[in-house]
Amino acid sequence: MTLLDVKDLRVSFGETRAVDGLSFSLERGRVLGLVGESGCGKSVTSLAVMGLLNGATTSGEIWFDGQELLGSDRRAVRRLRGDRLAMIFQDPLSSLNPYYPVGFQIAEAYRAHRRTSRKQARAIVVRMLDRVGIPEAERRARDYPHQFSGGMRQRVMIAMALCLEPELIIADEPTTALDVTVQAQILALLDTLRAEYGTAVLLITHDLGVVAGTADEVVVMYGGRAVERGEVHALFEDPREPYTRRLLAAVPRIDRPVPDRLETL
Amino acid sequence: MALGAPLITALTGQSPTEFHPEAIDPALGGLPKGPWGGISAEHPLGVEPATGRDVLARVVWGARLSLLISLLATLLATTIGTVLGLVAGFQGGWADMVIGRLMDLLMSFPSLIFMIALMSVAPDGNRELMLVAVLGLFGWPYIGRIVRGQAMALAGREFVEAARVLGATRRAILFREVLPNLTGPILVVATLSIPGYIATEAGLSFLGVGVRPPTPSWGQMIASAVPWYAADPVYFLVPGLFLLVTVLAFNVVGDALGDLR
Amino acid sequence: MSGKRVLVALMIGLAGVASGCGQGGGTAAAPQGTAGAKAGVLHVLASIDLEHLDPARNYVTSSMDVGRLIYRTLTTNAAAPGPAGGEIVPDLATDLGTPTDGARTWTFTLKEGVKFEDGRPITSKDIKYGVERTFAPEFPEGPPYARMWLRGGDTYKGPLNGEGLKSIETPDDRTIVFRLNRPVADFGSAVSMPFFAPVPKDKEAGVAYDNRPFSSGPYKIEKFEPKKRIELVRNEHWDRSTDTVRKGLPDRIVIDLNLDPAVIDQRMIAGQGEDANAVQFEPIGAASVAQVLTNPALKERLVTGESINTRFLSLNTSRKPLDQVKVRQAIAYALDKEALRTVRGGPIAGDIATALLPPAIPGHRKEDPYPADVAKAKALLAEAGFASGIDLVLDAPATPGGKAQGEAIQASLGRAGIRVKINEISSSAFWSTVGNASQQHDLVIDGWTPDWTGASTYLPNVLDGRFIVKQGNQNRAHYDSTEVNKRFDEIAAMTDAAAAATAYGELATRIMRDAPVVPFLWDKSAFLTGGNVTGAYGHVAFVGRVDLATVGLKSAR
Amino acid sequence: MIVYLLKRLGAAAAILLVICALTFTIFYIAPDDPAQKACGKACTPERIEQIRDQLGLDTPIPEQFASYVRGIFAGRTYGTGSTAVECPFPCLGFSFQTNVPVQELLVSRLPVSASIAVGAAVLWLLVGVGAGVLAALRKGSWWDRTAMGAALGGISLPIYLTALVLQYLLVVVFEVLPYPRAVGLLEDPAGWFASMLMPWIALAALYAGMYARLTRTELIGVLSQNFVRTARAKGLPERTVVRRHALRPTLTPIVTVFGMDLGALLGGALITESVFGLPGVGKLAADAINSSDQPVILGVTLFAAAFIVFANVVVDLLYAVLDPRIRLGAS
Amino acid sequence: MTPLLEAEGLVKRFPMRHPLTRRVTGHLTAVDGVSLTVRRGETLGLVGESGCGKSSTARLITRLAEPTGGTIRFDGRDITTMGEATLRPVRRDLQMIFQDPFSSLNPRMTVEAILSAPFRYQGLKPEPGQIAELLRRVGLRPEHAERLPHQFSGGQAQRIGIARALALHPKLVVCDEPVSALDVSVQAQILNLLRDLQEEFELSYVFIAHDLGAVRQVCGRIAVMYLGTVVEIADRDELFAHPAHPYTAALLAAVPIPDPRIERARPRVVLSGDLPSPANPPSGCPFRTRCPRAAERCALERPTLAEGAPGHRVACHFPLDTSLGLSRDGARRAGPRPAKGAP
Repeated sequence: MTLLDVKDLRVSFGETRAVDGLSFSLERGRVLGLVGESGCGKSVTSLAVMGLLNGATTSGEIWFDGQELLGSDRRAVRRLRGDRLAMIFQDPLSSLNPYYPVGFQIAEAYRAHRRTSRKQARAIVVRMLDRVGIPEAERRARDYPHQFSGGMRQRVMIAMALCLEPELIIADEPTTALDVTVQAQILALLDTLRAEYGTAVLLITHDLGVVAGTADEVVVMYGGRAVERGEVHALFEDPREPYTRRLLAAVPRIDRPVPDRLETL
Repeated sequence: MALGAPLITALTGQSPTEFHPEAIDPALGGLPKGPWGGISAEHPLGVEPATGRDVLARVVWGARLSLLISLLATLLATTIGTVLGLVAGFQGGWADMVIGRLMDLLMSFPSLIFMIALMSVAPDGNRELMLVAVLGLFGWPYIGRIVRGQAMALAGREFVEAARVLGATRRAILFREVLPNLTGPILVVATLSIPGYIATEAGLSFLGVGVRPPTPSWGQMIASAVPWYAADPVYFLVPGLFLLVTVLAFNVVGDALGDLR
Repeated sequence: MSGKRVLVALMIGLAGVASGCGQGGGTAAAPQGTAGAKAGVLHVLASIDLEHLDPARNYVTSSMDVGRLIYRTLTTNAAAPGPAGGEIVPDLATDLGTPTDGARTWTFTLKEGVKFEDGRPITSKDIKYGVERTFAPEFPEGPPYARMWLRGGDTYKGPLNGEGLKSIETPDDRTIVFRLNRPVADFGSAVSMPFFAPVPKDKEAGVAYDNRPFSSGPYKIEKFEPKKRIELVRNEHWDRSTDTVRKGLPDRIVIDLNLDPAVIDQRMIAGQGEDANAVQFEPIGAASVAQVLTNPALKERLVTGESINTRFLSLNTSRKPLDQVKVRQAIAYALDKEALRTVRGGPIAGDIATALLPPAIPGHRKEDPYPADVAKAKALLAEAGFASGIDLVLDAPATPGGKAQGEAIQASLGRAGIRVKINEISSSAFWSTVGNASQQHDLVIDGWTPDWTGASTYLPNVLDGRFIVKQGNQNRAHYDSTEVNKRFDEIAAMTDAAAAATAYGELATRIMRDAPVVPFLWDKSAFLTGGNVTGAYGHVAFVGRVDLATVGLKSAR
Repeated sequence: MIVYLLKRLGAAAAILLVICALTFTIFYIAPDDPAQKACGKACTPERIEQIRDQLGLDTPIPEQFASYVRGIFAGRTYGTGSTAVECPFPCLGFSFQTNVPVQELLVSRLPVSASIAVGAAVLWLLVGVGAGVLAALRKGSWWDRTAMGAALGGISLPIYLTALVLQYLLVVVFEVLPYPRAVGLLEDPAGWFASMLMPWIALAALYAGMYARLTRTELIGVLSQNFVRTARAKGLPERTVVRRHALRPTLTPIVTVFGMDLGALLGGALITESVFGLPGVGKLAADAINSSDQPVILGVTLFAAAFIVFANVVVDLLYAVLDPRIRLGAS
Repeated sequence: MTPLLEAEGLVKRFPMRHPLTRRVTGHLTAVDGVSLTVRRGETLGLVGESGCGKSSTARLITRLAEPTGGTIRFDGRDITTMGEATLRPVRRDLQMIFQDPFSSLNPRMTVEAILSAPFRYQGLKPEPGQIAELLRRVGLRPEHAERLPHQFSGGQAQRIGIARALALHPKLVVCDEPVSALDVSVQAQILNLLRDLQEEFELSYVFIAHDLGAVRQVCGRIAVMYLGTVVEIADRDELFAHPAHPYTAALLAAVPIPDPRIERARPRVVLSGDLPSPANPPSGCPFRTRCPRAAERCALERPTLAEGAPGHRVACHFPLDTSLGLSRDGARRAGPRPAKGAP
């Protein structure tokens, strides 16, 4: 069953076309990898889905669980946001408000959509923090973002995104700012939780390796368009488009003999 | 307008210091004859009460002085502020500490009171240069602080490291690599500080420690207009509005320069 | 020698404005109304500071005006507008004193029932102690007469070290005898000065006495915030029946100090709220003249006062080229007195001075030896060998008024080729600077108010060459003529007051031939009173300020 | 933290000491003799000597400075014997012209300056920050442009011009307000308010412009921060996003600027007080300068500097309290 | 022949200050006893995660930072304490390429000025056409000389940075994360370019990156850093085939491979916990807090870099590879992560 259906999405900032006729769809509980190099329009797409684009001209259709988002009024989209579709950003430090304890920020997300007492919300926060692997969750909930390491901050962001058990998580380069070993931890965590909650994920990344390990389906973007899309194994094993092929070849890999020269576009 | 002062006064044939007893009414305390502060063809902006001096001539000569003093003060403050700010921001360490403390110190002065005190005990030499010196002395830390911050940010940029790796001397880095990147902010800060100096100079003259009479200055004119504001409002409005417009103009220009960057 | 009284009038610059309104030119108006409630709060709005209230140090007209509320003296000026105020009447004493021994011994008897603020009677010993205090080097501001005239005064150093002055005798509590070293015909006038006020020995507080002098008058100090406000309340022990001068009408007098002169003018013009119960302490400013004179309702509230102050420009004859009489005369011809008067407020500020002695002083002669004549000034300069003009430096106080007068002098002398550079001197240091021979320049904006109506405390003070001193000098023209000096001694020895007055008049004419000073203004004063104020008039002894001792409120609101 | 506070206070005291020394020096290297200025009109050589003795001017300058500084902490006595004047702690000098210890003058003037400063501060915070927030939220709108134009105008207004125009219009022409006078808040609240209104407006016009611009710039900056995007992504109402997430980071730097400005104003609004004739600390300074009452100028300078310097310390601490990153230290 | 660069026991400590009080609250040891040699013509790779001290090491080698301890010999000379003036001629032979292609170019200078700066700062003058030749050599056109940095793409800007480093024909170029700010396709170009230039100019590189793939592509020998120390150093193929240090193994295991079949099938060591703070490093082995094989000894004794196989040195009490002749006793292999089923 299709959860998210983007049809002919076009986004431009003034004269600049960021997304130029992009279409894709995502089933419930599945992971869609949106890959491409910087400037290909993948992040703009994620913000467009969330309704967080400012100062942009948008056209096309974004269907979420049978509801068209682009044409809906802002309040309706706002109510969906955080509740049924949540987002994880690239840089967890700047994405958390430095002035409030992380527990408060998670509780705030929860209480924006559910009527609960502070106490109940606190309990949920502690449970979520515990769930994403933050030790001493009770105490750490009172700490401020700058008191956490990069990986821990991203765990906080995941807790915040998952606390309302959304149907869709948009993860925009969730591990780019992290080291590989931490990236592995976070990807593993996301994977576990996703399976547990049955959440669909729109994974936006430039890292083909991450996509290969995580996504069910892949959309390769270039210049605001989808160059190629397909099931992950099929796409990696037999890329149809020259762009995809070259992109794959350009990655220096550790599992193959070292080539004399890398393939370039 | 400031440069045109001699021209304008030549054109109207009015001297800023000549008394015109015929334009005022001594029986009414020297109130200008005629409405609107004695505005007439001969005196387009009226005359000064009690003396009958031509207001236009005094305003334009006052502009000349105000602008000259504030521009020179800006130049002085910008030069000191840029050099010391660069050194402090780039060098760091004890130079930063010494310069930083100096800036803290100067910014902790109740500068207006202190400037007045300084001017009031100052020897009766060249008041204009004294004003420039005093304004510059207390003005540079504000520019210095901004330059320091920017220089610090730039000092961490990789192109500075690149220059060091290439064997550039400290001086070359400061003046060839860092300074050109600061011209923008310095220009904006300098432009925005001009109106401050104009206003402060006028303020000092207003409080009676600025330039010496009979040299006209806006602050002095406004100060002497204070007692007259009820009887002859035109007399304080004219220099006041000139001052406002000039200050505003510099602020607008500075603002626009800031937006451009 | 000190002549303080003139100074305040000069300092306040533009404020020196006087009558000239419809109420009758030279003669002062009668006090407004007569009835006054013995109640209410009178407000006094002053743009100046009170200098010293300690009677030993009180020697400026503004402080003397306030002092008259707080302490009484052996004699005092009559409470009357116009020249009548110059008359000296008994105060603590029963009469104007009895001279004996050719006016070398003066005896006064105190009235009965006069009391201090704590109810104790005022005795002759208190007066003696008050006078002795003025000899203390700690209190140098007072006039020099006691030191000059009392026997032993030249070596006496005041009572603070426990020593008394033998030439003041107190045979009983009500009698006081002064033994002088020379005949002084007007000693009875001299004892009207504050330093002949009683001070109880046990209230001695050194310099701190200045902030809280002990009251013998109708009011005592309740609160004094220097440079801001002084609040006086009724002294319950003052008995009106012993005092022919003071009325003691309001319950309370609040004097606001250091206000902006323009603000005072505008507040008085508006006259709202408690300002209806206010009087203005200083003359209205030039800028307010037009508003007042063109508004009949305001004119009604305008009070004018006489003054015996003469303003002049001192020419430093010890400096070249002012040592040449022709140069000095050229300045006298070139000076635009009208412009100088205009920057001070125009006709309301006073009459243009043509001679040394003002009309209010006996001996005045109607003459104008140097009418304005720029051509003649130029010619005289050329004759003196300065056809291309001369450069002079003018000492002027760094006040708005000082600047304005300086510019007027600069502009008018400039017409004759006399280029004047203004040297601004901070107002507090002005008199000590121009009184310092090494710091004084060519021209000084100067002036003098005699201590009482008469030339005897005026002409010798400023023009006797033997009084030229290095510091604290008052002969700022550095004028030293053997002939004139000799004549001063002759006149001082005269016992006939009328003859002496005439002689001073003639001498003044003689002096002006040398033009050591150029008189330009004989002051007058005009000030506004609130609508509820009554009994206000300008007193000649206080350069035309309101006589605070008689002002009252129509109704106590 | 306590060590830090003590250190900061020590540094503040050091700055004040240097300011004090500089001001002190300036007066004593000035061409005019301070004794001559204090001497007044009846100035005889003996009198000058006496003043020198009483004010301690006959000792070397460093010694005079030392006794001045000692006097601040321990009080001192000027002169000896009958001329002795007690100047108790904290002695900021003795005004020979008024016969009063300088600190007494300052204490009697502070309420007026404080009334002006605090009232104006409230006004400009409300107007300036309010206008700035609205302008930032409606960036580019006519409101934004009008408000920012007005702000620029406000910044450009010389205070004496504003003051005179206000006084001319409100008092002379329309007669809606009385001339300002020094009335205590407790004595006569209505009169106090009426007297203070114009000084407040005149000062606030200047500062509100600055604060509006500052607020706008800061808020626009904060609104583009990632955490604001996060707050929106949570589905918070825009009002909550602005109020809770954007305003606090915006106001933190403003609070510090505000502390400095208020500190400077408490030390006397010289021009404002002079023009409106209100006897605050600034007016005291202006009067002292006019009459060259050097001990008062020195005292006011030090007093005003103390406000600025200590405002600096307070502001730094406040910043630490407001910003958890500083309060808790870096991880 | 002496090695081109010999660093011996390099230490770099920074004082840490409280953000408000500026009081020194501790010391951060960014580099903690690093010894490295670079032979002529070779490329030494330095890998590790952020905060491991690799960039600090680069700055020490190029004398952009003053070492707290240790010595640096370059081309036979001790440059550890050389003054700026003495160092200046040495700098011709010791150049650097930076991470951020834009930040490393002065935005106010034209390319022409940027590329003549090396000459100017050395008191030289570029010969006519030399700048154009440089540009051509890094794959840009001569007319680019008149442009300003912001008119270029990231890859082009990095080429300018490379041209600047090569202008004076240095012997050693320290490349500090030269490709990490670039997209994969551009990254490949730059890596190829660096390799081409190495041959042409007979360069030695110190190549710093966190991306193991890129390091593997260009380096002959690789040193792995963790918390300021080198934990393992070996020839490229040896390192990738037989990682001996548990950290190296974990690092290799964490690199995602862009092939779903391999990626999903391979066992993976997921390290637990975070990088300890360099201000407060653990006792003994710096890696023991996250090491799946940690034993009591690790907390007590700091392992030193010991040579097992020839040229393969590792600082571990319990290395993984038996070929290094060390015991596997007590070592716990992390269980493989359950492989994901095919969709």
